[in-house]
Amino acid sequence: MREIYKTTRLSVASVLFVAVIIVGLITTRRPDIEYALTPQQTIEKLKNSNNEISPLEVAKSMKVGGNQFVCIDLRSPYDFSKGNISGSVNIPANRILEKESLEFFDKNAGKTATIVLYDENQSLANGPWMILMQLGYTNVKMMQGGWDFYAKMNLESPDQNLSWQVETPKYNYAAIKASSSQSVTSGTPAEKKEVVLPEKKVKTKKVEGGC
Amino acid sequence: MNKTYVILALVLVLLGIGLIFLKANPNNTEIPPDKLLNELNDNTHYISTDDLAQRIIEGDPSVQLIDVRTAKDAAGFMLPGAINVPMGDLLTEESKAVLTQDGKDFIFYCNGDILANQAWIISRRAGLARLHVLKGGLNCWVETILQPKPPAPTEPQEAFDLYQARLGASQFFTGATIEVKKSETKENVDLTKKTKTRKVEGGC
Amino acid sequence: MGPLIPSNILDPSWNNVIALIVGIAFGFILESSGFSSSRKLAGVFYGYDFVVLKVFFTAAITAAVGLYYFEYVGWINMSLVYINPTYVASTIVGGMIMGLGFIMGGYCPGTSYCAAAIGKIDAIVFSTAMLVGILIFSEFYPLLESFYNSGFLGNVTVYEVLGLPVGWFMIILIVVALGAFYVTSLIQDKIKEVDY
Amino acid sequence: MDKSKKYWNPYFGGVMLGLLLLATIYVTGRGLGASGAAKSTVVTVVDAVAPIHAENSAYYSKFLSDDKHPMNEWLVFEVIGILAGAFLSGALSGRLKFVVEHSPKITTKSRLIMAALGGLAFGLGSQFARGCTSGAALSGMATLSLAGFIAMMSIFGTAYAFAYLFRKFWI
Repeated sequence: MREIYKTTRLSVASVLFVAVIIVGLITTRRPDIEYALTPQQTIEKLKNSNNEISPLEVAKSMKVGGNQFVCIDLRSPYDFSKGNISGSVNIPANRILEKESLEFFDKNAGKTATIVLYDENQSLANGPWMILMQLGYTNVKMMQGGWDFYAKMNLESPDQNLSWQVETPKYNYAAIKASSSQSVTSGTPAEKKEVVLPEKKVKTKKVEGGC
Repeated sequence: MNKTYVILALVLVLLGIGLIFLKANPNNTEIPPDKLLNELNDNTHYISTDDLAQRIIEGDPSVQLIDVRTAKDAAGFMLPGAINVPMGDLLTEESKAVLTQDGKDFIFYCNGDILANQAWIISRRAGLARLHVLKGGLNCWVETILQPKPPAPTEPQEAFDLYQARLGASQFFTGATIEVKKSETKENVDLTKKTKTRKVEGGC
Repeated sequence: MGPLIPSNILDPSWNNVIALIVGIAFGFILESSGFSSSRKLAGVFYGYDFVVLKVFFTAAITAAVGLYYFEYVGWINMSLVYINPTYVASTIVGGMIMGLGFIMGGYCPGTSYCAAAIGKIDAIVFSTAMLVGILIFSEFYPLLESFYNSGFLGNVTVYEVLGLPVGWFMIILIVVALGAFYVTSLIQDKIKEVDY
Repeated sequence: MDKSKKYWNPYFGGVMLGLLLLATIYVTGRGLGASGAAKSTVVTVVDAVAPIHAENSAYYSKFLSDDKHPMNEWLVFEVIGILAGAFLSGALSGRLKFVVEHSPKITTKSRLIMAALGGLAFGLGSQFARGCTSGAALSGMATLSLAGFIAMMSIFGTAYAFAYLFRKFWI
């Protein structure tokens, strides 16, 4: 008993299969902008490279008039018009992914000049910077302190306690805690609480398969 | 040879070649950059120190604090109930298990809010939800909650209410309540009511 | 999107219903392709009938190509798809024992169920003996356990191990399969037909 | 004999099987299988006959849990489906018949012995390889898993190696 050698049904099945794939390809919309760095690479970059520029450095460079930095002002055009780092370009934070903006970044990407992002404060510049960094722009950094700090900065007396470094602990947290709770715990150092890790629970479970 | 077989073989080869040109393994659970940027610009992912203190005092079970500082820093001091997930460990299976617990709001914090923000962005990009950042971080926590400054006498009533609430919270977190039992317990009861309508967001 | 059940789009309670439907289709396709005849199956080893190779390769490639297109299109999340774990040693030995069983019995488990369903007595014997084989394995499991778990490489795919992009690996697979189809069709023409 | 219809074009069968596999993976996230149902049956029988033994055994206990009957298993339902589907196909094509299919050179008895030995080997081998031809090899190849390819090559390589020895049983 042999097989049927006719291929009609085979052709129909194949055409349907290909049609499904083509429909899929047509209906799917790839994102216009894609990440260049994987999350893991992003973390590596965060850990291993210096991603911040001190406002002092920027100010000094501006004073000399060098072209070491290309400053990007992420604030609104209104704020920008009221005052900015001289020579900076205004690209509001919500527009950095627009075509013209990306073209601008592309144009400056390979150059030696560092693109410096600043906003009102550093936290606001951090988001756009993270996005651009993950899109693969390597020479982009953010300015510590932001415009708030820069505007008030006095170049003649640069000793300002480096207060733009928001990530430095300003207080000894453990000591504060210990001193306030002294009356109760009579001098024991920082309270050490055992942190219990929650049970592992992955929402979408992998199926157990095979036979 | 049957002509149909030849055609079908070619189709199969074409499909295979197509797979070469398609970018391999696009991760379709990721949040695209433009959406991420919108969420960032909304600034809705921040939670203020006052709100956080309030939620902890009320014993909100959905609060899950994530300390993104280094393990060394975290060993010295952590907010109550926090879990230390240093930046470098953010993508490990273990951290993922922490960050995908049901019914929790995950609040990243660090000394300021830059690191926590970065942790937020990486986790959010991976598609995780209900993530927040403690605005101002621990520095702000100390300034507003542990060591609140009294408002100037010219400030409006709300500022004083807020100060009272912060004083209460301070006592809650530093554990000094026992010393000043009577007056302070009353204060504690009061603060829940007053802070509900809080408007002033003093501090950092 | 997919896979529907692991990503909780479809309730897991549908599992058994789906299993039944899938099984019916599976059985129907296998039987209709001639997998219920042991002599037809064994033909692949003697060159008089290559149905096993043709069906097997076509199915694997169709599914694999479809799967990776589905992934690209975003219909399926491959990280949720079960990729069987690789235990090199025990898989090779198990495969060898199964190969021997294949050439002796002429069936594999799935096809033996098909054949049994249409009344092949040898298939009924085969599938019953299979239970005994599993029983033997289970009883001797304490002795075999360390071997059973040796050579674990994780749930890996071939192209990851070879370090090739999926597309290139797929092309190689397709070309190999098409070559095999062509060669076997030549062989089959030369070899005397076996009547069964 | 000629009343029975012919088998499908094998490539058509292959494409259909491939599409079924694709659909199965799309819905359930896993491939097809067959030998797992036999394993569940063995576990159930052993559990019924010697429950204490089953609980103490390192292998059975893996598949026994309090809240789920060992037969309440995806693959068991799938195999029930296979039986039904094959019966349906056989009935539609007029292939339903109690026979022992064997080469004219051997007796029914030796065919049955070989079938039994083959089944035994398959039962044993499928446990080592964590799946049979459909579960490990076919579904494994569809997801391009290394285990699938190793299993496939190992099964067919061995079968080819021993084919000459067993030729009189088939040709």
